[in-house]
Formats: sequence, structure tokens, C-alpha cells
Amino acid sequence: DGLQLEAHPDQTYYMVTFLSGYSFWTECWRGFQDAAAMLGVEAKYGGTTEYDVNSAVTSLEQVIALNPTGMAVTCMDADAYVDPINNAIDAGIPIVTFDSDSPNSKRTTFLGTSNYQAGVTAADYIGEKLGGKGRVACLTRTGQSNINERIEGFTTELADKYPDIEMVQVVDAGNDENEAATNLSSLLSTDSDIDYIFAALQQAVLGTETALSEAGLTGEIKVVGFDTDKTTLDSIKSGSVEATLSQSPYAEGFWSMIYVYMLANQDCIKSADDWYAKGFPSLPATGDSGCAVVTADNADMYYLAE
Amino acid sequence: MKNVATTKEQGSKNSVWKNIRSMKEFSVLVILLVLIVFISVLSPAFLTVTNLRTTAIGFSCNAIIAIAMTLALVSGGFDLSVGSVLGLSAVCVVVLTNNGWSIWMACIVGILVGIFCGSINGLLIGYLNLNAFITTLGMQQMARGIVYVLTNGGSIGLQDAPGVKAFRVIGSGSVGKFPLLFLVCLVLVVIGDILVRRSGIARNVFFVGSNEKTAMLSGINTRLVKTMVYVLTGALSGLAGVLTASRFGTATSSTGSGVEMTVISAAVIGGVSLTGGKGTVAGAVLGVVLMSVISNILVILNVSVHWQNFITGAILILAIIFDALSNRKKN
Amino acid sequence: MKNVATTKEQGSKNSVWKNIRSMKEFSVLVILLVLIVFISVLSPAFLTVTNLRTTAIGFSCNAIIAIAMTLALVSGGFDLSVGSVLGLSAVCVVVLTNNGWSIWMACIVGILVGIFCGSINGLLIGYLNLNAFITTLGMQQMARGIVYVLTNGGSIGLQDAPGVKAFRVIGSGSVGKFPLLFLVCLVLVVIGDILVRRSGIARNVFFVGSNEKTAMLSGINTRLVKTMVYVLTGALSGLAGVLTASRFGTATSSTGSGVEMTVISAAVIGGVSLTGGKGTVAGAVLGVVLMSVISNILVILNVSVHWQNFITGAILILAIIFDALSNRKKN
Amino acid sequence: MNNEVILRTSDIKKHFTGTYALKGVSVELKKGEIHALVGENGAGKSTLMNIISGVFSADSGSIYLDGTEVHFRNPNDAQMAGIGFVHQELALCQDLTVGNNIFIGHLPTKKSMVDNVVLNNASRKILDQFGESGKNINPAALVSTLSVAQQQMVEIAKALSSDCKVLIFDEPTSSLNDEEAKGLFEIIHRLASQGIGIFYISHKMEEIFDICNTITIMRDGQKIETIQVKDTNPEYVVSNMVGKELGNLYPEKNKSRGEEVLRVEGLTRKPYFSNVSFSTYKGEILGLCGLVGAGRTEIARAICGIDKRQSGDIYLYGKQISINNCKDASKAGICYLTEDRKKDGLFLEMSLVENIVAPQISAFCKNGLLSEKHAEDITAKYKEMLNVKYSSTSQNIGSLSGGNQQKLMLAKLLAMKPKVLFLDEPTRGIDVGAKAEIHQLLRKLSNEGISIVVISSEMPETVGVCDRVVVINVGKVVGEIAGDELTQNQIVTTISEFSDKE
Ligand SMILES: Nc1ncnc2c1ncn2[C@@H]1O[C@H](COP(=O)(O)OP(=O)(O)OP(=O)(O)O)[C@@H](O)[C@H]1O
Ligand SMILES: Nc1ncnc2c1ncn2[C@@H]1O[C@H](COP(=O)(O)OP(=O)(O)OP(=O)(O)O)[C@@H](O)[C@H]1O
Ligand SMILES: [Mg+2]
Ligand SMILES: [Mg+2]
Repeated sequence: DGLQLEAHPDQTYYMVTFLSGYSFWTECWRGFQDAAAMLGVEAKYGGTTEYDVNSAVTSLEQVIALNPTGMAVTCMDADAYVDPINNAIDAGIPIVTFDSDSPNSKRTTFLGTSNYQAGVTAADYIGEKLGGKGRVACLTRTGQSNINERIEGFTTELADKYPDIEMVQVVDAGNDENEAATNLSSLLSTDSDIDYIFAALQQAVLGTETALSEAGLTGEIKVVGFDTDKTTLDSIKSGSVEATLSQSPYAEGFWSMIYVYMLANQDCIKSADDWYAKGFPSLPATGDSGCAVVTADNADMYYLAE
Repeated sequence: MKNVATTKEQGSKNSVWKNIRSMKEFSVLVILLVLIVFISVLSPAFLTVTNLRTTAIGFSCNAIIAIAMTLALVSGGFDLSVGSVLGLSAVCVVVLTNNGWSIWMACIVGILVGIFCGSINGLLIGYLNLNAFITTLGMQQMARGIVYVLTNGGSIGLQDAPGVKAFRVIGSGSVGKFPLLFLVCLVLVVIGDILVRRSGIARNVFFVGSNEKTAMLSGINTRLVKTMVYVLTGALSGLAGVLTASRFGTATSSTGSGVEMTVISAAVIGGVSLTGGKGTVAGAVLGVVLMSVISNILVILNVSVHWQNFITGAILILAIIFDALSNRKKN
Repeated sequence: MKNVATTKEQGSKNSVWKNIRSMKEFSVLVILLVLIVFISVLSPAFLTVTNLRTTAIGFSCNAIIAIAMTLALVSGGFDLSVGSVLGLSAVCVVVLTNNGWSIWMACIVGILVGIFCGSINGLLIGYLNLNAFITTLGMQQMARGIVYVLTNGGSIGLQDAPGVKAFRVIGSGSVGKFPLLFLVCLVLVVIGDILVRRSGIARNVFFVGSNEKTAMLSGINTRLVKTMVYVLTGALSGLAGVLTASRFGTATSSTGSGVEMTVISAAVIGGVSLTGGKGTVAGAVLGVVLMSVISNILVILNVSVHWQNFITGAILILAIIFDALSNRKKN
Repeated sequence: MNNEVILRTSDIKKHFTGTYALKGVSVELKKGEIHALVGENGAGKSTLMNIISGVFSADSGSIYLDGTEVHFRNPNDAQMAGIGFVHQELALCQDLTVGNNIFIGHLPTKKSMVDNVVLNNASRKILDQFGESGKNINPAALVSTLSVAQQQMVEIAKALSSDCKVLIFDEPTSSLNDEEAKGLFEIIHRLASQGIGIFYISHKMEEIFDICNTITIMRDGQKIETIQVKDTNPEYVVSNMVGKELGNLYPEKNKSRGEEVLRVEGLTRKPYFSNVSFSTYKGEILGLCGLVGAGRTEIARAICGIDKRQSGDIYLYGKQISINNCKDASKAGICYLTEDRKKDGLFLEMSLVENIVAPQISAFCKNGLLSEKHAEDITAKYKEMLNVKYSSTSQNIGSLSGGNQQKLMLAKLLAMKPKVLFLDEPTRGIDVGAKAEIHQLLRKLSNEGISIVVISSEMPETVGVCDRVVVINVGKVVGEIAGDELTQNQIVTTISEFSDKE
């Protein structure tokens, strides 16, 4: 007979992020909630809006102190999250990490794509489009390590695989779209002979578009953005952005919930008696949510269902 | 008295030069000019129409806010909420228009939202005598909070509707080679500078900032003056928000963040006193221009993003060291 | 005089209560207790050992910095560079250790880096009389810039080396149920509070902040006093950086960002005056505790992240309104 | 007193932008001597003392202490060498306690902790020397809660807290009443008898002839002469200091008075005063007098809307008016000259012109913009009228001499064309010549129909200037004296009669 899932309304699962409040997490949260509803458990979202390890870890530990049934955690810093995650697991709270991993911790599973890989994907996309020859620039946000990793993946891949593509400049996107636009404009006024711009964070896409349109270069310089925010998708459809990268936030959230549910309700998996305690491999250690390139052809599908 | 007479008799050329030298804005002007000469020599890209245009567009909103921030600083306070209020106003314009409001009504609401936030700041600081730092920090968080709630942490694009095209011209149009946004800013700055220098009402702000007790005894309604200062910062932040929405056609959850620090430090570099009583709009705006020329230079020279903060910080400190030394010589 | 005598004769119970009520820290203590009672009633999760432990660990570094920030504010200035200096110190510890330095030497260097940054701030503010806002903002950018350069914008983990295990115990170990980090913070806060309240050297900071000219005319070396204040903020930020490195075993490019605003607003809420001359370490630290209890409550009540900023801002404002009203009653 | 010189200056010169404050001054101070420095406002007295005590450095000239030349780089050097200074302007740390302020710079410590017990006891001892009013000051009280007079005593106590060879008093009694001043004089005599040399700056001739041995007269940054008190008289000193014969110090009194201008009824603000009623009339100068702390300042402030009153009605020309804040009062033409010019009288970092236009900026505006010509004209007019000494109208008012600041504060009020003027210590720190001018001016204004209320701690001034006085004691009106009965004796009698009844 097949496996029957029971509803556990008393079980509470947390999804915890850093820099909460950004739209990417909203999509993860949708997936997480949907899975929780399907499984009949309660889902909650926690985290801090600040970008600081101390606040992030403190709010994570405070959630752990609430003793939830299980947690899906995205890690602002791999090393800094090792102790809190291990402590929680030792206290009997199963944890999966998603989007950003902490590989040295005792977390059972990581679901997501590394930011480095996302950068590589962007480089491959642009490299192929340019036929291996051309000039590119990109926008980053200094000091935010997840974005820094995307840039690293991007530049390394370009240098390795497409030696004839010149990396013109890495520009700081600043705090908001105005700074992003101003800084990119400064670059464009020195050097507008650029084929592609990779805006490595969602908040820089808008500034990039505006800077290009103000310089009259919309369409001449192509844009590859990041994340599938509604406005970015709109821009793809209107043509001012050519492509964007999706790390499948919905899938990350959805499968995080499923995985952590399985960890909290171990007898659902009948691979071996007491498999978790004995360390019998029953769940993949990593799940690649993939990194998709979204273009005008497939943009429609990425709009969040209302 | 005889000495004074003699100085006056000296050639007027000399005295014009002296006048300029004694201006509070003198040292920031010198630094700005030195930087401009420096970068023009290093790179032909600086003195091009496109570069000047985009730099001007970039600092316009900050300059508009700097007008009001000057008064807030002169009154002895400051306003940390300008950036969030700018963001909130932009978001309101977009959300209301998308919900079927007329774009122009939405703009008015955007400015009113700014005035509303400013009034709360003003009433709390002026009438309840609360600390300006904490009050406006609280307002910063509250306004940013509402932005998060309204945008859901993402961004909202302005949908097409009657008037939206016309509206977007304000932020992206040009008159000849001059961006409209910059012209709006220029007009406001000139008016603001004259009013702050010369108008009776603005003078009251100086009195309040210089010695609040004396101002009160002189029959100045110090509470009202303080309140109005924050209403003005709110109103101009609201306006800046409307202009931002017009320029980008989108409002995001981070629109305007960090503006307060840029504007306050620009104003202080431009000679506005943090302890109140001293400052000019021209100085503050020159400070804003200086800061944006610095970031422009960093990009033009392709300075690694990792070094940019260091260099900006170093220039900030060098600027005030220069200011201090040049003032010391004068005395 | 008669009145004073009469009050003294009243029962000592009464006067103890009056003493407490007249303390500057009174209103923040009341707010804190009210919030604690409120959350304890709403959720049993607050008064658990784990929750209190993590909250205490969370605010320890901020509290340590608050000790020095109190003095900076009392002296009439402030220090916006504490967060970046904390970050820089943490990065130095990690980088040096990974490069083969002894971990303990690296810790000393971390603190020395803090002292170095603080000394530059101090000399510029004390001896060149530069504006504290811009100087420390410049230092903030410079220190953060060096962090970016050293970390390449990412993060660096502390590699295993002799002594690293022992070092990490400081930040993550416990004595009984008390986190070691919290105990370190507690000891420093108690010593700091006593020294600031009672020591002759700290008293000079109060004189300088209250009336710099008078202090100078009275033979106090105001420049040295001001310089030393920033050396102290630097030193304690450096120490906080070492402790952060010890706790997390890694240093990131953003370590410490935003700490300055948290600490300054906490201190102001705790009754430290932004215009100088008034304040206690106890008040500032209570302010830090209050802020972290507020974020704890938001987590426990699972307030939507989108609303968190709004609520934090509103509580900030309510806190100072309450403070203002309770002071008004007292007078 | 022996003849040993402790301090000698030789040919001290000092200039500020636009003016020469000192044009070569040489003075000698002997051990145990009480040496008065007199001169008009802006004569350079404070500047000279500031140079002696290391606050300013001289352009040229030298200072000899105990016969050896000294170079003070800062006030601390001077203090170390034993020079104490009671500054003209009150400058205390408002946020700290009395004790801390008295021992600022050399707090008593035990294991480097401030010893509060020793601090307060030592402060107590110093303050007690001032008699009753000194005893009323609690060493643990915050300075910000003290009255101006009390602050002045703390300022003096500060100088007494360290051992000195030379003590400088720059107008120490400008805020003290007679009794407190007497306490101070006893202290000064005792110090002199211990061999300390004392410089004493004052505009009050009686004081100088009471306590000083020697007088140095200064004018326009120059020393005119140094004479022994026993060889001279006040008239001679005054005429030398002003540079011309001075007529009568007080103007003719008015025999008749006009209609009632201001009437207050049942004014109450507990605990400062209660049920105060009086009237003022056209052409009459009214005095409010009483001991320190009688509540005169508080009454004036309440009428002018600065402090909230608990009850009481105010009538102007017979019509009740409502005054809830300063603006109401100044609109109605009721103005208050503060007794603390530094704290709430002037914008010290702003120019003369700006200070003058502050209370009525709109009157100087055309189309909302300030008309600078108009403002400068008015300033020039009052400069003339009050004989203010300054180098340029754009000078910061804080850089003027104390007396000139006081004059400009008065000018600011006069520019408002008031109907009723409350003047709290109007001639504080003003030189004898200017004082006479101000008295004449008050009379002239009064004749022009402004009704004037004077609050003065100087009994002779009250008696000399006022046509009628209302006597206040412990916040209550206890009598009214007018006409020929108005003498110092009568005032004292009225106060003491009341105190006896209590
Ligand atoms: N810091 C300063 N900057 C410019 N001018 C100054 C400064 N201090 C004093 N002066 C000028 O020096 C002159 C002498 O001033 P000083 O204070 O010594 O006079 P004073 O004799 O003490 O007068 P008073 O009796 O009014 O106190 C005045 O003309 C004054 O304006
Ligand atoms: N800021 C204050 N805080 C507390 N008490 C005060 C304050 N100012 C004045 N007092 C007290 O109020 C009473 C009335 O003081 P007020 O200044 O009105 O006296 P006055 O008659 O004007 O005397 P003076 O000659 O000193 O001007 C005094 O007992 C004084 O000590
Ligand atoms: Mg003087
Ligand atoms: Mg008085």
C-alpha cells in the first residue's frame, strides 16, 4: 500500500533568510507555503531585514529558541552559520539549507544553485550570443558576498572560456536605482562600445535600463539581469532587457519544505529502520534547483501566479 | 573706524576677490574645481555633454533635498528620513496610478505623503521637543517599512495610463541639451538659495538654530519654525520621490535608501554647521555636486569597486582638512 | 533650603524610590520592563534559557561599543566609524592568522588597528578641530574600503591553527548557563559604568562636552580629552571585532555594518545627550538591550518581515515620546 | 601690605581684526594689593586680563611674574603659575553639579575616582564664605537649576578653589546683590591680607573706593594713570576714564504721570510669587525691588509670556489682553530685557545687524526678503544713540566687549518700538558714562510715552532712576514707595517690616 500523509497542524516549520524583504524570498516563501499547505503543517517566515552577520545569526538563533519542528535556512555566511545550524540539529531541529549553503555544517541537504554557478551561466549565455567575441561590463554591489560570488563566476568563466570577450569594467550599483544609473552612466560616457551588461542583482536592473535609455543606447547594449521580479519580466517582454537568470526560488522553497518535512517525520521514508540516526543515506545531500535563463520566449511562464 | 574706511577705498577688484574668499562655500568650490581640472586632464570623457548630463541628472534629486536639509541643519536638527520618504512618495505615485488614479492626482498625493511624514517629524520635534536624530530615524524606518509592505520587497512598474507619457517627460525629457530634471533642480536651488539667504522667514530658522532661547524671547515662534523646517524637508523629499518615479517609471523597495547620509555629509562639506545657525543652500548643493563628481571620477578612472569606499572616505576627510586649514589662514 | 531638609527627613524608602525615578535611565528601564512583561505573557518562548542566551550574545558586542560611544556623545561628538572598524579588526584577525601569525598576536593587532583608526579620528577631531560627523564618516568609508579590499568583497574563514580552538571558546563558550561573550561584556559594562560615573578622567569628558570653552579656560587639555575619547571608541570597536571573529570564526565584508546607527540610537534612547555633557553607560547599554529585545519580540511574534521596519520605527518614536512625557511630569 | 611686585606687564599690545584693543599697557601689581582697573566699555580691561591669564597671547610686550618673564601658552600654564581668573561672562558647565564646576580642572580624587564627599564638603566650605545666599547653594545641585546670582557665586568659588598668587576678578558683582557682594568683599580682603595680589575690574565706583588700594584708569586701550585710592575721589576717576566731565548720573525725575498703561491683577506662579498686582503709567519709571530671589525676574517673565502663569489678568490701556507666549507679549508691545544676555539675550555667533532685526524680521522685509539697507540704517541709528563701540556691523556680537553687548541688547528692544519695557538689570556691566547716558535715555523714552519697569539689584540705581517702586518680598507685593519717600532706607525698612511680621 502507498504512503499516506497525515496532516500535522501542530507542526511549525520556519523559513529563515537574511536581508528579508526582497522579492526573491517572497517567491521562495510562496513555494514553501504551498508545500506546507499540501502537507497540512504550519509555515512561518522569519529573518532580519539588515545585512549584518550578527543580526542575521541572532535572529536565526532566536527562531531556533522557539523550537520549531524544522527549518529551511539560507546562509548569509557559510562559516558563521556552522555553529548555529549544528546546535539546532543537536537539539533535534532538522535543518535544510537553501539558496546559500553552509557546507561544513551538519545540515542534511542543500537546495539551490551556487551563486558562482549562476554567474557562470550568465557568462555562457552572453559568450554564446556574442560568438566568443565582444565587450561586456557588469554591475555588482560592493560588500554583498552572494553578489560578489556571481561576479566571480561570471568573470572567471569569461576569462577561461571566452578569452576574446573583454571585461570592460565592474561598476558598483550603490544603494538604489539612482546610484546604479548614475554610476553606469559614468561608464557609458567614457566607453559606450559595449555589447552586454550583466546586472548581477535585481536592484541594479532598473538603474541599468534607465541609464541606457538616457544615453540612447537601449537595444544597442544588451542587458542580462538577475532574478524574475515582475518589472524585470515586463522589461524582457518590452525588449529593454534581453534575458534574466532565475535560480528557481519557488522550487527552492517548495522542495525545502518537502525535505525538511521528511526529516521531521522520518518514518515517512522506509529505507532503513531509524535511518536518520544511523546515517543511512535517504535524502540527497544537495539538490540543484538549476539556473535558468529567462528570455522573451519563456518569460510569461515566470510571472508569479496571482 | 578709520581702518574700515581705508579698506573700502581699495580697488573694488581686490574686494570682490576678498568677498569670494570669505564665502563659506569657497573651499568646497576650490576642491570641486581642482577635481574637475584633474579629471579633465586625465580623461577626455569627463567634459563631454553626455557625461555632464548624466551626472547632473544623478545629483538633481539629492540637490533638491539638500535645499531643505540645509534649513534642517541650520535649525540645529537634521532629517534622517528623507531617503525613505522619497521612496514612499515614489511608491505611492506608482501604486495609485496603477490603481486607476489620475497620474497628476497621484503626484500631488506623493508630495502630500512627504508633507505628512514631515509634519509628524516636525510636530514631534517642534512641539514635543523630541530628539531630531531618533525621531527622524524612527520615521525613516516607518516609511521604509511601508515601502516594503507596498512593494512586497520588490518593485512596481508604472502601468500605462492617460498622462503617464507626459508625466515621464519630466524625469527623462530635455530642453535643448539640458535635462528637464536638472532644470527643475536648478530653478529650485536658485530660489531656495535666495530665500534662505535673504527671506525673513528663513532668517528665523537661523535665529532658532543659533540660540533657541533667545529666539523664543524675541517673540519668534520657535516651535512653529522647527515644525515647518521638517514639513519642508518632507515636501521636497516627496517632490524628489515624484521626480524619481517620473524618471524611472518604477518604484522599488530600495528607492532612496542612503540619500540622507549623502545629503547630510554633502551639506556639512559645503559649510553647513551641524550644530545649527550657519549654512547656505549654495554650499550644500556644491557639496552634493562634489560628492557626485567624486563617484563619477572613480568610475571614469575605472577604480576597482573594492577601493571606491576607501577613496571616497579619504577624499571626504581631505576635503574638511583643507576647509579647516583654509579657514584657519583667514582668521 | 527648608524644602530640601524636609524631603531628606522623609522615610528612606521613599527617597530610594525617588532616586530611582529621577535617574536618567528610569524611563528606558520602564519601557524595557513593560515590553518584557508584555512578551512573557504573550509567549512562553521569551523567558527560556536559549532565547535569553542568544539575545544576550547578540547584543554583547554592541553593548561593548556603547560604553565608548557614551563617552563620544558626552564629549559632544559621535563616532560613525565603529561598525567598519569592528569589521576591519575582525578581518585583520582572520587574515593574519591564516597567514601564519599566532592567533593571539593577531588579536592584539586587531585591537591595535582599532586604536589606530580611533587615533586618526581623535587627532583630526581633537587637534585639527574637524567636524566629528564627517571625519568619522570618512573613517567609516575608509575602514570599510580596506575590508572590501582584504576580503575581496566576500568572506574569509579562520583556518585551523594552534590556539584557534581556544580562541573560538571566547566567542562561543559558556560558563554554566552564561555565554562567555556576555560575561566579558557584563564585566566591561560594569567597569565602564563606574569609571564614567566616577573617575576623574571621565569627568573631564563631561566638562568638555558641557562647555568646551570653559573646560579649556579651566586648564583641561580639551584636545587630548577629545582625542582619547575616539581612541577609546576605536579600541573597543577593535575588541568587539576580535570577539566577533572569535564567535563566528570568519570575517565577512559586511561584518559590523549598521552597528553605529544601532548603538547611537540606543544610547540616545538611554538618555545620552547628542549635544554633549549628559549620559551614563548604564543608560546607553539599557538602550542597546531595549533595541535587541524589540527585534527579539518581532521574531517571537513572527511579525511579517515587511512590517518589521515599520514597527521598529514606531517603537523608537514611542519610546522617546514616553521619555519626554515622563520627564515633563518630573519637572 | 608690602611693596613687593608680584606681577608686572610691560608695553602689552594686542589687536583684533579692525581694532586695537591694547596699545601698549604697563601695570604693576603688588603683593596684598587690591588693584582696580577702570575704564569705559571696550577700553581693553578684559583683554589685558585675558593676556595675563594666558587666554590670549599678546602681539608684543612682556609679563613678569615674581620678577621673571613668563610666557603662557594657554590658561593652564597661567593657572599652574598661580593666576586665578573670575571671568566677566558666566561660563559654567550647565550639565554638571556645583561642586564639579568649582573644582573643574583639579577635582579631588581617591585612587583616581572623584571623591564626591570631599568635593561637596570643600565646595560647601567655599560657598559658606558668601554668607546666607552662599549657604543656600547645594554643591550637589546641577548648575542649570541655579539663578544667575548663584551662578556668579559659583564662578567666583571656582577661582577660590585653587591656590593662587594673583587673582583676577572681572566684574564679579554684576549679578550680586549688596549682601552677597559684601560677602565677596570680605573674602577679597582676607585673600589680600594673605599676600595675594588682586586685580579688580568693576564699573561700580562705590565698590572700588570701598575695597581697593590702587586704581588704574584705562581708555581706548591705553593706561591713563595709576593712582592710590587715598589720593583721589570718584569724580576725578570718572572724568579721567570718560575723558570729559560727567554731569549728573541720574536725570530729573518726573513730577506728574499720565494715563495707566499696564495693569496686572492677581498674578500667580507658585512657588515663585503669588497674587501680585500693580500698574504702570505713561511717563513714569517704575521700579520692582526686593532682595535676591524675591521673584522680580519671575514676575516680569510671566507678564511677558516667557513663563506660564497660573492665574492673573493683564490689562493694557484698560483693556484685558491675553498673553500666553512671548509672541503675544511682543505683539502687544510688552518687551523684556533679560538679565542673562549670554543664555537668552543674544545670538552670540551672529552679526550685530541680525541681532537687532531678530524680534521683528518682517518689519525689515520687502516682499518677504530682508532689506539689508534698512536693517543697517537702524543698527547705525542705535549705535549712535547708545554710543556702541564696534568695528563693523557684520562683526559677531560675541566679540564685542561685555558692556557693548548689553547696549546692543537694549537697542534690539528699542527697535521694536515697545509700549511697556521690562528691564532686568539694564545697566549690568555698563560703564559709568554709558550708564548715565542710558538713564537719560530711559527718561527720554518714558517722556515719549513708553512705560518702563526697571529691576535692578543696585539700590542707588533703583532710587536714582525710578519715580515709584513696588517692593516685593518672597513673591508678594509688600509695599509701594513713591516721591520723596523713595530712599534706600525706606526700601530696606519696608522689606524688613514685612519679614518681621512673617
Ligand atoms: N575676540 C575678539 N574679537 C574681536 N574683537 C575683540 C575680541 N575681544 C575683544 N575685542 C575688542 O577689543 C576691545 C576691548 O575689549 P575688552 O573686552 O577688553 O573691553 P573691556 O574693557 O573689558 O570692556 P567692558 O567693560 O565692556 O567689559 C573692544 O573694542 C572689543 O570689541
Ligand atoms: N531656573 C531656576 N530653577 C530653579 N529655581 C530658580 C530658577 N531661577 C530662579 N529660581 C529661584 O526662584 C526664585 C526667584 O528668583 P528670581 O530670579 O525671580 O529673583 P529676583 O528677584 O529676580 O532676583 P535677582 O536679583 O537674582 O534677579 C529664587 O528663589 C531663585 O533661586
Ligand atoms: Mg570686559
Ligand atoms: Mg532677577
